Amino acid sequence: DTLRVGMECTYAPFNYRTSDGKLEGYDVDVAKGISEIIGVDFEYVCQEWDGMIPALLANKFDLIIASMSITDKRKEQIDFSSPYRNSVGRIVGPVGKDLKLFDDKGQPVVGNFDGLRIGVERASTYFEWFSAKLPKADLVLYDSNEAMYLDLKNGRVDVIMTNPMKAHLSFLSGEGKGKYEFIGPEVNEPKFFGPGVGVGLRKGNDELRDKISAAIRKLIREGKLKEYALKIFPFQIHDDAWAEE
Amino acid sequence: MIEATFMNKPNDTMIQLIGVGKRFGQFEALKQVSLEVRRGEKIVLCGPSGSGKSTLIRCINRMEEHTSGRIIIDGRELTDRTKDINAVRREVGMVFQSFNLFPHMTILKNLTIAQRLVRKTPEKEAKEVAMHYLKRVKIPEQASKYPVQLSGGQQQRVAIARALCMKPQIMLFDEPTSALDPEMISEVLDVMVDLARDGMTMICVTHEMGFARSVADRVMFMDGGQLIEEGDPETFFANPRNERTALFLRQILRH
Amino acid sequence: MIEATFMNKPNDTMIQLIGVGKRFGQFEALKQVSLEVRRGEKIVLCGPSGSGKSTLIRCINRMEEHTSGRIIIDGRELTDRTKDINAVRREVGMVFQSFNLFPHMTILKNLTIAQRLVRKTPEKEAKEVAMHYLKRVKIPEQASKYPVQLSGGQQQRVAIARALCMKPQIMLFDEPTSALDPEMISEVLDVMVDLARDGMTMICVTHEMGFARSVADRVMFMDGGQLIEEGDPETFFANPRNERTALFLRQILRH
Amino acid sequence: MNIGIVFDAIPRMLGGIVMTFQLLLLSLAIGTMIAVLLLLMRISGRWWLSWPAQFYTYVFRGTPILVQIFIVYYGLPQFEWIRESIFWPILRDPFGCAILALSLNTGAYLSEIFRGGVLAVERGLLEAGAALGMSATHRFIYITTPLAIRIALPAYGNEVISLMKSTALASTITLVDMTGIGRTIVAETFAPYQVFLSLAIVYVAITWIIQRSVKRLEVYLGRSTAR
Amino acid sequence: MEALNGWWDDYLLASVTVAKVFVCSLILMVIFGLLGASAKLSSNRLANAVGNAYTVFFRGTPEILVILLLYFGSAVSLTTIARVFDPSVAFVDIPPFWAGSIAIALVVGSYATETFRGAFNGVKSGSIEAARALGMNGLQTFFYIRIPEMWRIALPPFGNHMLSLIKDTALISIIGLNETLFVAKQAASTTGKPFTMYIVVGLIYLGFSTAITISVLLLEALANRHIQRRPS
Ligand SMILES: Nc1ncnc2c1ncn2[C@@H]1O[C@H](COP(=O)(O)OP(=O)(O)OP(=O)(O)O)[C@@H](O)[C@H]1O
Ligand SMILES: Nc1ncnc2c1ncn2[C@@H]1O[C@H](COP(=O)(O)OP(=O)(O)OP(=O)(O)O)[C@@H](O)[C@H]1O
Ligand SMILES: [Mg+2]
Ligand SMILES: [Mg+2]
Repeated sequence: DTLRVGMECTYAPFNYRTSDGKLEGYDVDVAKGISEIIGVDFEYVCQEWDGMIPALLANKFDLIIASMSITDKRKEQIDFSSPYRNSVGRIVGPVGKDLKLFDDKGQPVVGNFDGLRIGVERASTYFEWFSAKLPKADLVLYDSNEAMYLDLKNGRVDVIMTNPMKAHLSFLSGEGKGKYEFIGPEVNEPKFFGPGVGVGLRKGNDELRDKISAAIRKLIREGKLKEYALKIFPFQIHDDAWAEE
Repeated sequence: MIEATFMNKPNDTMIQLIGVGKRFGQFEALKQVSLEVRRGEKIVLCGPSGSGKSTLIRCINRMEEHTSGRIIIDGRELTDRTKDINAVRREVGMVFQSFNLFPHMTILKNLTIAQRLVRKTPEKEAKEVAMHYLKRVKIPEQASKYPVQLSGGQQQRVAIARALCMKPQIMLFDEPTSALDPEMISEVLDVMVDLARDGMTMICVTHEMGFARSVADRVMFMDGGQLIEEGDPETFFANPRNERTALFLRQILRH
Repeated sequence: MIEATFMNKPNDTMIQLIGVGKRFGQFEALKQVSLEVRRGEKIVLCGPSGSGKSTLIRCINRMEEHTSGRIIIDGRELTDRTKDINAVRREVGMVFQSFNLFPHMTILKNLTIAQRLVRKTPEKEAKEVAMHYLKRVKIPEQASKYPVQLSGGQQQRVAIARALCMKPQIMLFDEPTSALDPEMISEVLDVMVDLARDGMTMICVTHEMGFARSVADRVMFMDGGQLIEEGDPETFFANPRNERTALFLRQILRH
Repeated sequence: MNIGIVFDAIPRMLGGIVMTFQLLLLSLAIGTMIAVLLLLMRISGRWWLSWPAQFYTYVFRGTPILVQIFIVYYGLPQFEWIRESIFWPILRDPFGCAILALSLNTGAYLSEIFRGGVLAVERGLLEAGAALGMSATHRFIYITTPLAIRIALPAYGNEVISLMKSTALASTITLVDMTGIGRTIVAETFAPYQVFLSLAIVYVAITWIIQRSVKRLEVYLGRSTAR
Repeated sequence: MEALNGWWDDYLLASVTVAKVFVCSLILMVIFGLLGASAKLSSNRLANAVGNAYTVFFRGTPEILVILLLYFGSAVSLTTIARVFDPSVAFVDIPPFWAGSIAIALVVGSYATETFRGAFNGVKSGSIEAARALGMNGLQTFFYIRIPEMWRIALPPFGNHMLSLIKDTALISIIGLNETLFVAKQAASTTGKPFTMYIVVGLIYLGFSTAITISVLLLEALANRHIQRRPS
């Protein structure tokens, strides 16, 4: 018995393909861990981000393990397991521009976003956040994260909002080093970003969902998640409290 | 003319039209045409463009269905029944103005295909028949070429040979030389004269008056879907009785 | 014939060809053709298909470039220089087998466009000239129609009028009636006879022997790219000296 | 199926129609100019003009438009010197990139269509023009061009429709044309069926309008050749 | 260029996928085209309407939308249909390979419909009349006269349809089919060399197009061998 798992395959370091064709990354490790515990083989399907949920609903695959944050809006359509990774957003922009996008309380300063072209992924939590908080913002929508870094570098957008862990690793410590930096604090509002990142599944599969949630808790308890994170980052990217039911 | 029909032995009458009409929607292309052709007779049909000459001979092998009157070919009446029609068509060969050879087949294949499909003649025999008629039209050496590789005159001779391969009792010609260059006309007419001498029953739409003079038993003039005048060639050309005929003949003969 | 040239006053010689040859790649379409046409002379050119008749007259207004020999039109030799060519072409009108009227222009526009572009005639005058020649070919009432709305014979008469509007010294006709229905041929030939009577210099490729008899000063026969025989019409048709000519005439006149 | 989604989606997607038409008309105009240039190069009779034109056409007709769009948008900025060139303001802008890729592509197709039209003009008519003493330029302007336009018009109409459909690919490089908006709505509502189907119907309607206009133009231009 | 190291095998594998999609969609395209043409030529009004609706819809809709519709929509509608017959069915589904192949075959098939229809009508009526006059029946005329002639007329536009098909395969990357453009996207994000990666895709497609063009030219020469005039 196998289950099909949808992911982007271009979202390093969480899920991506190496030049020799292997899928790697934190999401992939988590998936493998779950697969071992519940005793079901996984098969991976690559899918562009904006079609991820429609594809799951259309039965193109059975699970989403693709760094998808658990949000209320998404929960109207699909179910989530308990979280396996933190979900936060942060703005990245060029070094040395004193943009003052946030006030002392960490809230966005609406006027200071005027005239900025802001890159976000289509159908992402960041997009939701902007739509709600800054409906007038000039958003440029991307199908993939990497295209967004390219365009930031090429000057097609002024700032982007993205996952800070990913940005740190794939961009700020690489190509963007010295030229780009985080602007403002981490944005972490559960209303938009949810309690974290979970495994998505179609509604009505409660048994499977509970099995997966249990598996994730087991991974936390056994320190596996920490191990996966430390392969990439110098810190863990989950909350140990999630191990409790 | 209908009266006259009953005087002949039926065996002698090859083609008989009784009050034949043909409509295309509102338009009456043939109006009450009656005509009788004896076995071995040669008819030349002339008349201005649009007068219904093509329509008339196309009704005779049922390329068009007549809408009123009766057509009887060699004792068989043309009706809606398909079986009969293919039987009749086998007896009636037709040669078109634009040759209508099958462009994707060699000359030999053009001549054998219908024999094999329609008459179920075995391959070998079909080829012999084909070569026989190719010799008759004097181009046996072209057998393996494709139609476009032949001159117009040669193509028309192949078309005649193709019709002859089906061993028809009657041959219909619809302006067989009008798409040809002047020099090629005579080579086709030669073949037709030759056929005429052999006693084939023929109806030929043509404006080649030399040909009409030398082979036609009767020349007929059509206008507005009707047979206006007929006669033996000499009197027809010399003394057309009808006004319209005279005008037409003057126009095509003047220069 | 070259000797004879020097006997005439140059003014009298309208077209002079001296040993003209034309090759298409390997193929020699014209071989050493020499010919002299006096002002006002009417020449009818005949011969089998592919003999080079069209090529010959097309060389005369340089639609084709001859590859050897000399062509002199009204004292101007045809060479590579473009300026000269357009000057010569203005003196030489040409009428084609397939009319070649400009389909997107009215009849009047067909007749005025070249006047305006080439001769720089003012609009009003060009229209007057056009109407004059349309009257001459007897269809002034068609001026505002488009070519497709006219019959073949009318189209060919427009083509003649179009050429005349440029007031050429010479008219070339390449089988002007062979694409026409039998009934329309005479109306075009009438116009050409009329022109001939007016003293226009004409070279006409045609197989209309009635026309040749009534207007040609000389009839010439071509075969295999060469002028084989010439003569005045009566003797040419009655007593062809050459074997090939006789054969050809027998073929086109027999039926 | 939730029909309400459709009623919400259609007005929003129509908001992208302006972008779709901007893309269509601008790249059609530029593409037509490129095509005329290529046509003149090809019929010039000079190999050093005709060969490059042929090569251009071969490359642009032989590769998918989506790949061309990606090369222009994502590919070109790989090079420092492009980012510092005077073309950068155009290439920086996704709209500029889309216009560039679409015009280059449609130019190749249109040049073939124009060439077909020019070659289909009856030789006899040009000869008649020559026999009347008209110069080569006059013949090209007064005989070849008007007739070639008539002949090429139906094919040109089809290419306009192709181009309109290609503009939908602009959504892959962040432009918010009708398809871009449609994809965003799908990402919000997770109702691809309803949204894409209504979007398709909008495109079919535009196609129909283009077809009708071209037909009318054909009738208008062909009035002289109708009996 | 060294950026390409390690990606060659991915491109190769992806090219094989492209070829597979091409072959499958080609077969489907011919089927859709012939069905469409028969529907449009039929005297049945319903068939006519269906044929017209088919061509109007698929010629007017961007390929990318058809692909997305089929990929996401097929499961919804197929499942609904399947449940009518067997309520226990959980999900019916078309994988990206087939969703993509069917989608582009539907689009190009709508163009082929017109080609086939035109070719049927374009066979000179003279040949057909001659066949009838010789007493050949409808079926014989169809197979011995119509089809061989039609094939010659339809071949050049058919070549163009094949080129459209091969180029449309690139769009299937959007629904995640692992073909060349999809590989290039991944490689571009890993190596940061998008130009290099996409140019390779362009060259691969140019190769495919060239191969198709040459094959069509050869086939045309074969089909037209009988209308080659004799050298004069
Ligand atoms: N299939 C058809 N549908 C409608 N009208 C037709 C059809 N076939 C022929 N006609 C009309 O019937 C009339 C007679 O046509 P037909 O072809 O018999 O004339 P024709 O004497 O052979 O003329 P031509 O010398 O030009 O060949 C014409 O007016 C023609 O327009
Ligand atoms: N552009 C060309 N290229 C090659 N060969 C040509 C060309 N034009 C004419 N020819 C050849 O030159 C020869 C003479 O042709 P031309 O058209 O002058 O003959 P014609 O006497 O006018 O014949 P027709 O009565 O058929 O019009 C023919 O064999 C023809 O094939
Ligand atoms: Mg007729
Ligand atoms: Mg000629």
